[in-house]
Amino acid sequence: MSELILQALYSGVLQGGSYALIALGLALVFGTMKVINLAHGELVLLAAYMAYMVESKLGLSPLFAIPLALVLVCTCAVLVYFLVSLIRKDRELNSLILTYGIGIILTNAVLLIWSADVRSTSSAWFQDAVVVGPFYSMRSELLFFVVASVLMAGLWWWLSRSWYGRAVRAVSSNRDAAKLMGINPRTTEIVSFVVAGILASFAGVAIFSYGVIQPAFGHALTVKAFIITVLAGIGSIPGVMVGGLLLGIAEALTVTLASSALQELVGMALFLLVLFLMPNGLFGAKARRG
Amino acid sequence: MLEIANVRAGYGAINILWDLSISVPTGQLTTIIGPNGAGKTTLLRAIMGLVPLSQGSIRLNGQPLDGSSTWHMLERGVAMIPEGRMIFKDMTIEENLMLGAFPKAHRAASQANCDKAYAMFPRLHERRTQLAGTLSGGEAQMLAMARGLMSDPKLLIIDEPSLGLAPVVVNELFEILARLKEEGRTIVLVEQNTHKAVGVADQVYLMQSGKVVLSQPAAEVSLEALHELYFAR
Amino acid sequence: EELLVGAEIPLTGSLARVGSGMNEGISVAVEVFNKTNGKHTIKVITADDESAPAKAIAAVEKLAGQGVVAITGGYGSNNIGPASDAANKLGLPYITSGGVDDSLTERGIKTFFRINNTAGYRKAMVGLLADMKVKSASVIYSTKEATADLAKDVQKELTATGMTVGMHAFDPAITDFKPIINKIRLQDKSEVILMAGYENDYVGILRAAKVLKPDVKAMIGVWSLATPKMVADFPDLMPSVYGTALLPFPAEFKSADGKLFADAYKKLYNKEPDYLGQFGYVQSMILFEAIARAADKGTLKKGGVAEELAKTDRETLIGRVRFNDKGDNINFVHRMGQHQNGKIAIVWPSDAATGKMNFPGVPW
Amino acid sequence: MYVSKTGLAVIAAAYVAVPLLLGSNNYVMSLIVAAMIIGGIALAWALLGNLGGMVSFGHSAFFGVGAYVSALLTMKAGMPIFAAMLLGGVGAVVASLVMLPVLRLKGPYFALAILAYAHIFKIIATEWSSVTGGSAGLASVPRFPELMGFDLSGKTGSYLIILTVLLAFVAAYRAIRASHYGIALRAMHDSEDATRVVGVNSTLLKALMLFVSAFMTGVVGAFNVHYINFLEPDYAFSGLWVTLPIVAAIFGGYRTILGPLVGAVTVYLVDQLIFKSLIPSGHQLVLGALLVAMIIFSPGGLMPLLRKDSRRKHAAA
Amino acid sequence: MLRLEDLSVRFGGLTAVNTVSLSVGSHEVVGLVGPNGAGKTTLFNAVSGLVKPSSGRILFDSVDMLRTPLHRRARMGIGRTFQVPQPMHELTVRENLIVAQRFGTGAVDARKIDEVLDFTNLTDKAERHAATELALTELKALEVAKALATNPKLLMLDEVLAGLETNGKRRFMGMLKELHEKFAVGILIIEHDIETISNLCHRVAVLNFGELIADGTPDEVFRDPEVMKSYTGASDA
Ligand SMILES: Nc1ncnc2c1ncn2[C@@H]1O[C@H](COP(=O)(O)OP(=O)(O)OP(=O)(O)O)[C@@H](O)[C@H]1O
Ligand SMILES: Nc1ncnc2c1ncn2[C@@H]1O[C@H](COP(=O)(O)OP(=O)(O)OP(=O)(O)O)[C@@H](O)[C@H]1O
Ligand SMILES: [Mg+2]
Ligand SMILES: [Mg+2]
Repeated sequence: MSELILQALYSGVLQGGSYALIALGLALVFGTMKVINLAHGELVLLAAYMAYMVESKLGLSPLFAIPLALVLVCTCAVLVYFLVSLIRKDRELNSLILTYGIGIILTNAVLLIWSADVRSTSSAWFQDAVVVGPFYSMRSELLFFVVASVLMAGLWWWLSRSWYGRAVRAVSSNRDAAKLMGINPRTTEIVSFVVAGILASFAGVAIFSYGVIQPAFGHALTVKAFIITVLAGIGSIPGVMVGGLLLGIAEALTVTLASSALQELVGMALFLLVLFLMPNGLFGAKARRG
Repeated sequence: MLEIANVRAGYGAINILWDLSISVPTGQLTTIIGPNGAGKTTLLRAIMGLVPLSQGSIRLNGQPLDGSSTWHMLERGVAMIPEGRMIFKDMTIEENLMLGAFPKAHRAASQANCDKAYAMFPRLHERRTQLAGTLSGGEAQMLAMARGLMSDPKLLIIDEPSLGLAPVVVNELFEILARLKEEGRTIVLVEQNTHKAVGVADQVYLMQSGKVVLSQPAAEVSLEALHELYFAR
Repeated sequence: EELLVGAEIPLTGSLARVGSGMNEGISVAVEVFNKTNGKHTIKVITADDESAPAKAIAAVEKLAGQGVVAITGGYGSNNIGPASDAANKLGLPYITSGGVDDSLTERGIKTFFRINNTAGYRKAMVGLLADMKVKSASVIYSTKEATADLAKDVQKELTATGMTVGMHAFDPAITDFKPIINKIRLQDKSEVILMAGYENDYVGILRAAKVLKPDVKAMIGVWSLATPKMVADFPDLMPSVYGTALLPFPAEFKSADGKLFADAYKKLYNKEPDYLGQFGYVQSMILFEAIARAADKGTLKKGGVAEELAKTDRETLIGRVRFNDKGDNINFVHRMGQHQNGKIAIVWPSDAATGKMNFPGVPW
Repeated sequence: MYVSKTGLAVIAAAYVAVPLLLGSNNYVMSLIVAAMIIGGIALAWALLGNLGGMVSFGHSAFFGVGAYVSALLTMKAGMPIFAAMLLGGVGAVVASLVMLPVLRLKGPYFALAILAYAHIFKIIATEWSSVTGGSAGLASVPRFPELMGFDLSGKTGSYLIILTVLLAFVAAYRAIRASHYGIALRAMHDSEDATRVVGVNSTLLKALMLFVSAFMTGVVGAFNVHYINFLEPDYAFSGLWVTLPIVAAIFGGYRTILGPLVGAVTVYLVDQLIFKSLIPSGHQLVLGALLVAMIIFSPGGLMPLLRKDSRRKHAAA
Repeated sequence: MLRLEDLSVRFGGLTAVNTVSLSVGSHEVVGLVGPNGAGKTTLFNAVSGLVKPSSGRILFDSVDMLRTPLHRRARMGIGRTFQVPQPMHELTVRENLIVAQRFGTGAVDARKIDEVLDFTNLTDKAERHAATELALTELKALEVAKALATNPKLLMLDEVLAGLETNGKRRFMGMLKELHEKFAVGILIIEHDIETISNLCHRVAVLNFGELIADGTPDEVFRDPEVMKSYTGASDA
């Protein structure tokens, strides 16, 4: 039994790391602009398809897709930003619809270009088992868990310690006041989108190398990312990490201790529970006075 | 130092400032007073580029200021101390202060300036890590003031700094303003406390309905006559 | 005389992939029929149902409006149900291979025909296990309708023969199968793993199994697994894995019908036909022939097509097809194929086998 | 209640002209009915958003519960369909009772919490197979009856039913919006504390709006199940019941009452009749582009745009 | 009418209001003064229900307010303004008042609303949107108007005069006096300006670091050297 649970915890942690990586880009943009980019999952998916192209057409390791994905996905992210910044009224709601529309466009474009087939890496290297004591995992899971951890730690350090991080939070808190401080909100926001694009690129290549992709997959990714962002509390990077891990572990434990059919149920229940007990998320700022 | 010539500005279709001209000499404190809704805040926002001009020009040391973005103002030595509501509510006091020194040139001195600000307003030092959104009205006003000084600006634009401050702090505030003037800074001050404002000012402008109706050296201003003008509405 | 037939299939949405597979088969059927039947020509009008029931109804009604005499197609029982209902109301026969739910044939609709069913898949899986003579199995299945039904049927039958069966349902949204496989490895300790899912699920399960290496003798799945596409896309995952398959790969078509199909398919799509194409072909071919017979008798507009369909009794790519009074193909039994050296050999039933079962055998 | 002359004309046309002109074309009628189903949910969604200030991503929860309640009541208890449809709405309200704790959440938190409920309901419907038939679902759900020799289960009959339901919704929405509760509800957006200190019980008001919205969605879900005669968890709680109505509502203008309905009919028909024939397999791409363009060029939706247009014409005339 | 008994409010380690006992009679105008951050606004928030007291009691018309929900306090007759104006954003000025009246009193009376608009000088702004089309001073007037529309017995005003020009201040003070007489409301008012307070109030309470350090007539209180030290920094004033 303990062996089962240990493995479940391990799987959960690895899975949680990948959840967090996907969620991070969404959380960053949300924290900066209060905009939920519903096309984020599609951006991740786009990167995954780049990996597929590099592997199937060039015969290279999916890792070589990262530069290509960075260029394409970041360009798309900046495009999304420009569209969002054209919104004048009711940004919070309208951007939701706008990015949803972009998501539809991307999903269908992916469908038209790559068809509805299921794709995944065919390189065995990524899937080989790595066994450490009682812990089993795929090589790619471990690899990208490390990559995700490094990215997250770096981003966290950057946002909490650097002047740029301060600027991000200032812009999201009070745009006009931020301008008075010498901050160009547009630059800040674009940088956030670009960083989100970078994160999405890595996440996409990671997914392709240990999971399965399909054109309709983007939406599910967005929802997962969104849930973790809300769990985390707005703009909290440690929150995203903890939220991702919590979700991953809860899912893996449910499968192990109860039924695998209940995995999603438990994820949702956990989400509701955290919201009831901590309405601002795990790491959200305290409720504020009016 | 600052030349405002023939400025017209407003919000969308509503025009607030009508052909307004003001000149602010270097090293002096110029105060702008006037009834509520005269457009004083609008003028200050227009200087900072937060409200677009539809006519006229604003020049700093002969260089045009209008057309350059708000976020370049600090680099050019212009800082605004807005009313207390324009703080970063979900950041701590210290973070708010640090943001006052955001432009690269000022970052090196940020810690030292922060300490100076704390010396000026000990209350802020006590509450260093409190979220600015939970500050009392007066505390927020102090924070806005302190933050504006973080970049050692040459030209300070101040909007109703005494709003919501207790008398003891108001007195201190005007002492601070006098000291800033001595340091050679140029100041534009909008204030409802006419008595005190005229007391520290070199030049006084009276605004009404978006126009300048009076401009006098502070020494010549008679408060009685000024109030007369107020009542004349 | 050109006869119009409607094809209502998902070309977009969640079922787009399987839908387009079926669509290929339908096109091939048209090609073959028009070439071989000197008298009648068939023209198919296709309507995308976007994998949604309301749109499936609309698609059928649109096709009816365009004057089709029957409908071929449909994927997913929840789309097929309402769509065939609508077709029935409009007096159009509806033939499909896209939904195995038993409730479809229990509605008492006289114009509904289906060439495959859960029972056929169950028989194949259970039959294969009997050949293997194993005593225990673990079933991993998606909670989706078709897979859950099949899994439960299989479980019932296997326990009746005295086997121990562990059941593991999973939500379709799940991506990491390691915890499930680990449970099988450490708790069930079954001899074989049965999988009822779809392509992405198989890939996930097999990957997890390859990592954890449970001590099993065989990995057995159902549809979408023993396919040329899987051979090509996942060479490392597939060795020795079983799945339902009508024909071996590379296909050797022995019958004349089979040769016609294979040639036309190659010509149109320049790839190896898979089971989706084969089913789509068979259902459409049967329909076209019934239409031709009804046209000859002059009963085309008088319910003749359904009558003729009911009388079908014919050897096809998927075996002999005969409908009972509910419209279900009573003869339907699937075959099991096994991935062997980049090929697929039919290993069950023995009379159709093209190769020897590689047992015990797993991909790792 | 006041109804303008054009309003009456439109209602009359909807009841008489549409069936007469299009009734024989099953295809178009089924598109219209499907669009009106989306429109009904869109209306309910917009009511919650406009009056309650709450954006929901989980209306499929109410749709599904309404459908299941009505289907089960008619199939297992033999209840008459129209009574069961109303109880379907009530069932959705009961389901929304368990959502009351999330009312204190705001913005995306609320939106997602509701989505979580929808997921949970779906899983319950899948797992509780003794009652719901599990993932296999329910087939042969009773269809609408004959009324005075007129078959309501036909296209025209179904159309008249959903039309009546929608009109009732519109009337209810109008009544609520015009009442003081309507103004208070609008007041609560962004200023909840300020509204509460003048005596508004904001929690209760929001709860009421959630109930109304849930009820409407539940009734539409119930209608749909008797129209399609088939139900399974994936379908009943499908995300489509959220995304399409949101698109429709925003497209038409979610701050208006008729906007969601007009939006639903426009989006659905244009998509199915025009885009689909232009690009058969990627027509949703055009839909996405349309959405993006709409948000950027007319964020208030179609209704304000139309109004502005007609005003301009009036002015020109 | 309002009685606070040993009221304390704590935020984490900070005691914003510390065992304050204070009462306001039904026809009294009471000033609440004290340096910045003394806890004045927090005290208002506790009475109107926006923050929970950590200990002590709040009695209004002898009813314990501890279990009274926020919205019911308005109906019972507690009206307040916010130091940072909080209009109901999506409504026009008039609609703001309609909501306040309808839910604060249970009925709508258009005449009374016109009266309030007139009283607060907002008549020509009545159809403007509160959030975007009003200057700060007009927003403050709206704060008062909203509170008035709920027909309060006790009106709590938080620095409504701050930022007003001298002239406007006088007008506003006249209005408050009239209000007190005409509508017979008790008033608890926060203000920093001693002159204003002396002019308006029957009684003055002084808070310092959350504690009540004086409570008496303006003359008494403003002669108290301790008060004046904490307040103006000058012991000679
Ligand atoms: N965002 C806005 N949109 C439209 N009108 C505005 C806006 N902000 C202010 N106004 C209007 O502009 C006019 C001038 O306002 P402004 O704030 O500049 O006055 P002020 O002189 O600073 O007054 P005060 O002494 O009250 O601060 C007022 O009549 C006000 O109603
Ligand atoms: N939510 C909170 N969390 C932490 N501290 C708070 C909170 N709200 C208020 N405070 C602190 O409590 C003290 C009292 O605040 P309050 O707003 O009551 O002061 P005030 O007397 O109204 O001051 P002012 O005259 O400046 O408006 C302040 O120091 C403030 O920083
Ligand atoms: Mg101002
Ligand atoms: Mg205060």
